[in-house]
Amino acid sequence: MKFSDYFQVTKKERISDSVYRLVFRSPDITASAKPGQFVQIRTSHDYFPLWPRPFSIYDTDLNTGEFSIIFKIFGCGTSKLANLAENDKIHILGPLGNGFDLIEGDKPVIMAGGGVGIPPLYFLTARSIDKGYPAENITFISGAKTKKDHFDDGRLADLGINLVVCSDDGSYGKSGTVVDMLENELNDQKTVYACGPSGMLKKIDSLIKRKNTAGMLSLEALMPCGFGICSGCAIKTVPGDDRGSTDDNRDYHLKRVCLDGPVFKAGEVIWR
Amino acid sequence: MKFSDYFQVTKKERISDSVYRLVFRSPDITASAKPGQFVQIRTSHDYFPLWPRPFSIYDTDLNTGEFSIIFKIFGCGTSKLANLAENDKIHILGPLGNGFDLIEGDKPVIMAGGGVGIPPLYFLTARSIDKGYPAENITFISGAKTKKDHFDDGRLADLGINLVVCSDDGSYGKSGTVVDMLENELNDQKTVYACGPSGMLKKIDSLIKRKNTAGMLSLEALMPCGFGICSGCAIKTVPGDDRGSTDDNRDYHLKRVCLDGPVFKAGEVIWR
Amino acid sequence: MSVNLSVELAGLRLKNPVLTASGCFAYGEEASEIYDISRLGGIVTKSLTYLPREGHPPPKVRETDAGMLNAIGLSNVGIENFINEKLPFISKYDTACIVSIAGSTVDEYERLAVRLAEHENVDAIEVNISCPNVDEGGLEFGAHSRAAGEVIARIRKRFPRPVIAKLSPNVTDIKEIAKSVADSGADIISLINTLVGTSIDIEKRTFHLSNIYGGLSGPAVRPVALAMVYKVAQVVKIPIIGIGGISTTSDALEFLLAGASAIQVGTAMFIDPKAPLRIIDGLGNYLVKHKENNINDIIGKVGIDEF
Amino acid sequence: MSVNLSVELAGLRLKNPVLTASGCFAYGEEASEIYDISRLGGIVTKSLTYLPREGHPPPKVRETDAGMLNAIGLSNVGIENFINEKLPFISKYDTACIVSIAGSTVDEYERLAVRLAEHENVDAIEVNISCPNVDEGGLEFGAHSRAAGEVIARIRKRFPRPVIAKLSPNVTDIKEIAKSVADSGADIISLINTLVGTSIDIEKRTFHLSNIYGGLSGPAVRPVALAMVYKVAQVVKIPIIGIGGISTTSDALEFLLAGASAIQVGTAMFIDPKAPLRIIDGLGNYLVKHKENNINDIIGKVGIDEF
Ligand SMILES: Cc1cc2nc3c(=O)[nH]c(=O)nc-3n(C[C@H](O)[C@H](O)[C@H](O)COP(=O)(O)OP(=O)(O)OC[C@H]3O[C@@H](n4cnc5c(N)ncnc54)[C@H](O)[C@@H]3O)c2cc1C
Ligand SMILES: Cc1cc2nc3c(=O)[nH]c(=O)nc-3n(C[C@H](O)[C@H](O)[C@H](O)COP(=O)(O)OP(=O)(O)OC[C@H]3O[C@@H](n4cnc5c(N)ncnc54)[C@H](O)[C@@H]3O)c2cc1C
Ligand SMILES: Cc1cc2nc3c(=O)[nH]c(=O)nc-3n(C[C@H](O)[C@H](O)[C@H](O)COP(=O)(O)O)c2cc1C
Ligand SMILES: Cc1cc2nc3c(=O)[nH]c(=O)nc-3n(C[C@H](O)[C@H](O)[C@H](O)COP(=O)(O)O)c2cc1C
Ligand code: FES
Ligand code: FES
Repeated sequence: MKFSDYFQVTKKERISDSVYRLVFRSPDITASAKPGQFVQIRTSHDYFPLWPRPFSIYDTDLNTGEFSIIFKIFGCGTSKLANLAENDKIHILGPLGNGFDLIEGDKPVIMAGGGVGIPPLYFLTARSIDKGYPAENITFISGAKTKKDHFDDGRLADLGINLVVCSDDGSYGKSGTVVDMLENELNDQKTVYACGPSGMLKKIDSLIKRKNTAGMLSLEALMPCGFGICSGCAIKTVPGDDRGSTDDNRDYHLKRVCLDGPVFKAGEVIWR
Repeated sequence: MKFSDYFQVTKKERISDSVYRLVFRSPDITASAKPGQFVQIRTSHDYFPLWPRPFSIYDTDLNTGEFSIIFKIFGCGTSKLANLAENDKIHILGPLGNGFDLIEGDKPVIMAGGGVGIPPLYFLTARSIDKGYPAENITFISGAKTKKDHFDDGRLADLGINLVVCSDDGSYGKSGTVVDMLENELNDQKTVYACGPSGMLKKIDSLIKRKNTAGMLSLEALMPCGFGICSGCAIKTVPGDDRGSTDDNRDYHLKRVCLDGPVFKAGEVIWR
Repeated sequence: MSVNLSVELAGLRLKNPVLTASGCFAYGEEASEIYDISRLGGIVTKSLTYLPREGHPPPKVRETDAGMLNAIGLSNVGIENFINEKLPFISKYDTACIVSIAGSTVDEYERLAVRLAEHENVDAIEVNISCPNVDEGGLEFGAHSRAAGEVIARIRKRFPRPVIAKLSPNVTDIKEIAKSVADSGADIISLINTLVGTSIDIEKRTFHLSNIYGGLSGPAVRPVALAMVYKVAQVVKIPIIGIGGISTTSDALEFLLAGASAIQVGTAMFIDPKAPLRIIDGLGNYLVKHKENNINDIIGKVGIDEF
Repeated sequence: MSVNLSVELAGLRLKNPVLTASGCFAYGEEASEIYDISRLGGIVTKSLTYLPREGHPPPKVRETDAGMLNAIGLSNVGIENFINEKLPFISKYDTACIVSIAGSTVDEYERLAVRLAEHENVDAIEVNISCPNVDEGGLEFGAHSRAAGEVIARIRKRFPRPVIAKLSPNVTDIKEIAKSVADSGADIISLINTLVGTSIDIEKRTFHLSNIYGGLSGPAVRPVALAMVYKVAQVVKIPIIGIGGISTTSDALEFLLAGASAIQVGTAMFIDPKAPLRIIDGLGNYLVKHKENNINDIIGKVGIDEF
């Protein structure tokens, strides 16, 4: 079940120069939201922009029926989102996407989050710990280009995990990219959960291969609909043997990031 | 000379439910503005709405270099205008249109303003009095559909003129339309200055004819450009004898409300 | 006051005149997770080819001012998978099932029609003729009245229920194409498909779409679509389905007044999956407000003012 | 770093590639009250007919989503008034003067060209072929390659300086029309003119425009215009002027990259009369930012990515 309606902004919080946190009240979405899932938010009443915009669910509060997102001002849609005031109502569709399965057992894992990729990994981390996964087995790499657009609202530090903060220019935490940090931390005993820009994920995908371990990657894409009806967000994946003959026999199999993803297995995606 | 640039909102004032007053700082526009002239305001940064919107200049303050408009929330553009905050900058083009000549001598006149037509007539009245025209010779009919959208911010009452306030439903001032009031007040000794919706102006035009006196009418029209380049605002007027042969020999001569108007002589317009 | 929203187009009964446009509703499963799709007047499926298709590589879509470009390239599951996996699902719902078909040759169109004829629960076929005609060097079937008519005539012979010819707007004279498909036996005409467009990334200096060209849709194209619907309504007697930028009740009413007996919602589905439901409710409210009780009474009722 | 923005199209020298579009700048007087129009690469006048025209009755314009409809109906002062009253004014400014002409017959076009040939300060003629051809029952000259070619050929013989053929986008195959006018001697091709559209007042149940149909322009049509410019650039060798929804520097760059040697600003003039100036400055800044110094180096430089 997915919900499409106008929901109320119950809280607005500024995390850094261009990063905000918004809390919405929607018992339905909140109750069914899973880490790694996202919502489509219509950022304006007119057609600028035309499409709603996808944002990962950052956290949920089952008691209040509220869920939140953290977003960075990027262009036209996120700018309008930043102009929202508490109590405004806005059109949201969700929860969307496959999401992550909670982490079980006690095999060590590494979270690799770049900028807008951090919120879903925080959600996954927090819920997995709630369900009994040992916090100390989680290494969380939280990266950003520079201090002014980091996504850290302090909660990660409270999880008792092994937190590695970095920024490309060293203005916040260690100096280096998420991939640099992962390079040091990763070994074949650790499973990777990564979310961020395609460029970063592509590198991480091959890194996972090289270190021969497993991983789950959560992708970004332009999303006209967000729930699977337009095929606009499709990406190339390695065709399964099961695929029958096609009309245009392409060397790839298309999957929809919004519905078949946004979480894909390492090695599944054919990168550009 | 016309000025096209971003100007600052220096004051925002709410006059009634759906009516606001905005003050802008623009020494250039302020210095050259004439009663009956207007400005084109771009109400949004994107293309909703696409065209700027025309608003009569309500008043000017040569000392501060500020001018103001009074507007009623109508649709998409005026709604966005109402969301402006003091110190915001907005794109304005002006002053535009022919405007009125100040009233001279002491022959009695009647101002007939309906809703959005009141601001330019206030400006004309105030300036004419400044220049020595006897206030007591001015009858000013200020009408609105109903109380909640009247344009009266109290200034008219301070001019020492003979003020007649009315509303169609009687919820504000006398009960009746501007035309009803004019019917009673008008005689062949009085010149009419009217501004308001086309329907009202059409009636007033024939009333002026019937009472065989003179008058100036300030019209409204949809205005893509506001300064004469698109011909979009053209209205039918009685062709002068001077018109040479045309290709499509129409029985009308088109004039641009934005440049040849918005003020036209009574009897000049061919009404729909 | 109860109002009648049901319409009948050449025997195709719709509980209301609001359909979803091809390629903007997939095969119905996804939307059914948001609301009861039985409320829709009908569903038009993604265009089906005989074999499954992956379609064009990404990027496939781009936003434009009040519109969007798409170069999906007819990604679809193919007719057999549709009949086995998708059709049974749609058939569970009480809404008209209109199957869109697309071919590279007249034969492919014909084979598709033959397969669908066997299935009673396919209420109508919508023929997407905005496809490259392989036999004629990739020229669109919809670009020329002869080719367009030929496809329709062949399908008409093979499919016992209503055949809808969906026209391409990228033509010099839409009236000529409309007359041709009507003469060739089309029961209904739907229009418009997308306008050819493109956009360029000025930093990368490449096209945004892998296919260079895409189909423009959304509010931006509505005035063009409305003009074509009105033009076609002046020259054919068969019912018309209006498509193009319809996002609100007022948009839908413009098309009905211009002569469309039903409308399809495409791009607006992405902005608000419930857009069709809002339009259905809105049409009822409009009738009530105007003290009318039958949607059929307003179809084609636009007048020409005296100016 | 100083950058070169000047371009030359078939002998037509422009200090920068930014022109104003016909019908969106009248004859230059109004804009000259806002800024020094010498800064413009050039001016294209409102289309002139032989005799003055009042044009269609109001309402003539309507806003649409990110666009507008106009049915001005070629209101213009006529060729003689233009030559006597308007041309002398434009000639005072150091900017290219391009005169747009429109006829109801091939003869009218020819007579207009003859009159303008006499005036050295008319730098070029832009031939608006999106006009009803009275000899052929009102069909647009621009709708068919033969008629389009004929008009251009006749004008070409009579006018010694560059002849610009302005194409209508309401055609099935823009490449065919482009080739025809190029073969007929057009020195330059400009496109697009407006797309045919309409809109309806759902309360009054009448059309918003007295003429029923209007021409759609503005940001909404940009993707269609850009696609047509790129298509034409692939088939003709003569320079192209891009038109259609250009409002910002980035819009202008898309057209230059697609193969246009210059661009025209139309509807955007209404939103911001200084739009062309902002674009001229923006083009310079873009070059500086990309460490380039000549606008000619980016014309047609859009590449095709590997996907
Ligand atoms: C599943 C998913 C989850 C996301 N979660 C978050 C989140 O939790 N927090 C957050 O801040 N952001 C998140 N994003 C990214 C967010 O959706 C974009 O930043 C947003 O859509 C930008 O919209 P805009 O209108 O502000 O920018 P636009 O004006 O649309 O973008 C400006 C430019 O950036 C490009 N662009 C925009 N969005 C994308 C994209 N998604 N991929 C590639 N290029 C793009 C466009 O091509 C355009 O040229 C997520 C994206 C996806 C797909
Ligand atoms: C010379 C001039 C001076 C004006 N001065 C003032 C003023 O001082 N104060 C003030 O409040 N208003 C004034 N107006 C009217 C004002 O410009 C309109 O109210 C405004 O343009 C409405 O814009 P909108 O986007 O809010 O409404 P829209 O959404 O544009 O309009 C909604 C509907 O109203 C119709 N409409 C909008 N504007 C007009 C119009 N001008 N004529 C006819 N129909 C129209 C449209 O067709 C549309 O269907 C003036 C108009 C003119 C021409
Ligand atoms: C993403 C997308 C995919 C489409 N796929 C098809 C298709 O497979 N077959 C078809 O006939 N039309 C297809 N269309 C065209 C639509 O059905 C519709 O004709 C067009 O988009 C105009 O309507 P709209 O503006 O409401 O979207 C597609 C449109 C979009 C946006
Ligand atoms: C109000 C208006 C009047 C126009 N008049 C003419 C004209 O007389 N001759 C002509 O060739 N094009 C005319 N056009 C078309 C424009 O020159 C231009 O080709 C078209 O509007 C697309 O560009 P744009 O989107 O930048 O406006 C007119 C356009 C508008 C909006
Ligand atoms: S965004 Fe539409 S299918 Fe994924
Ligand atoms: S509004 Fe453009 S000429 Fe008057």
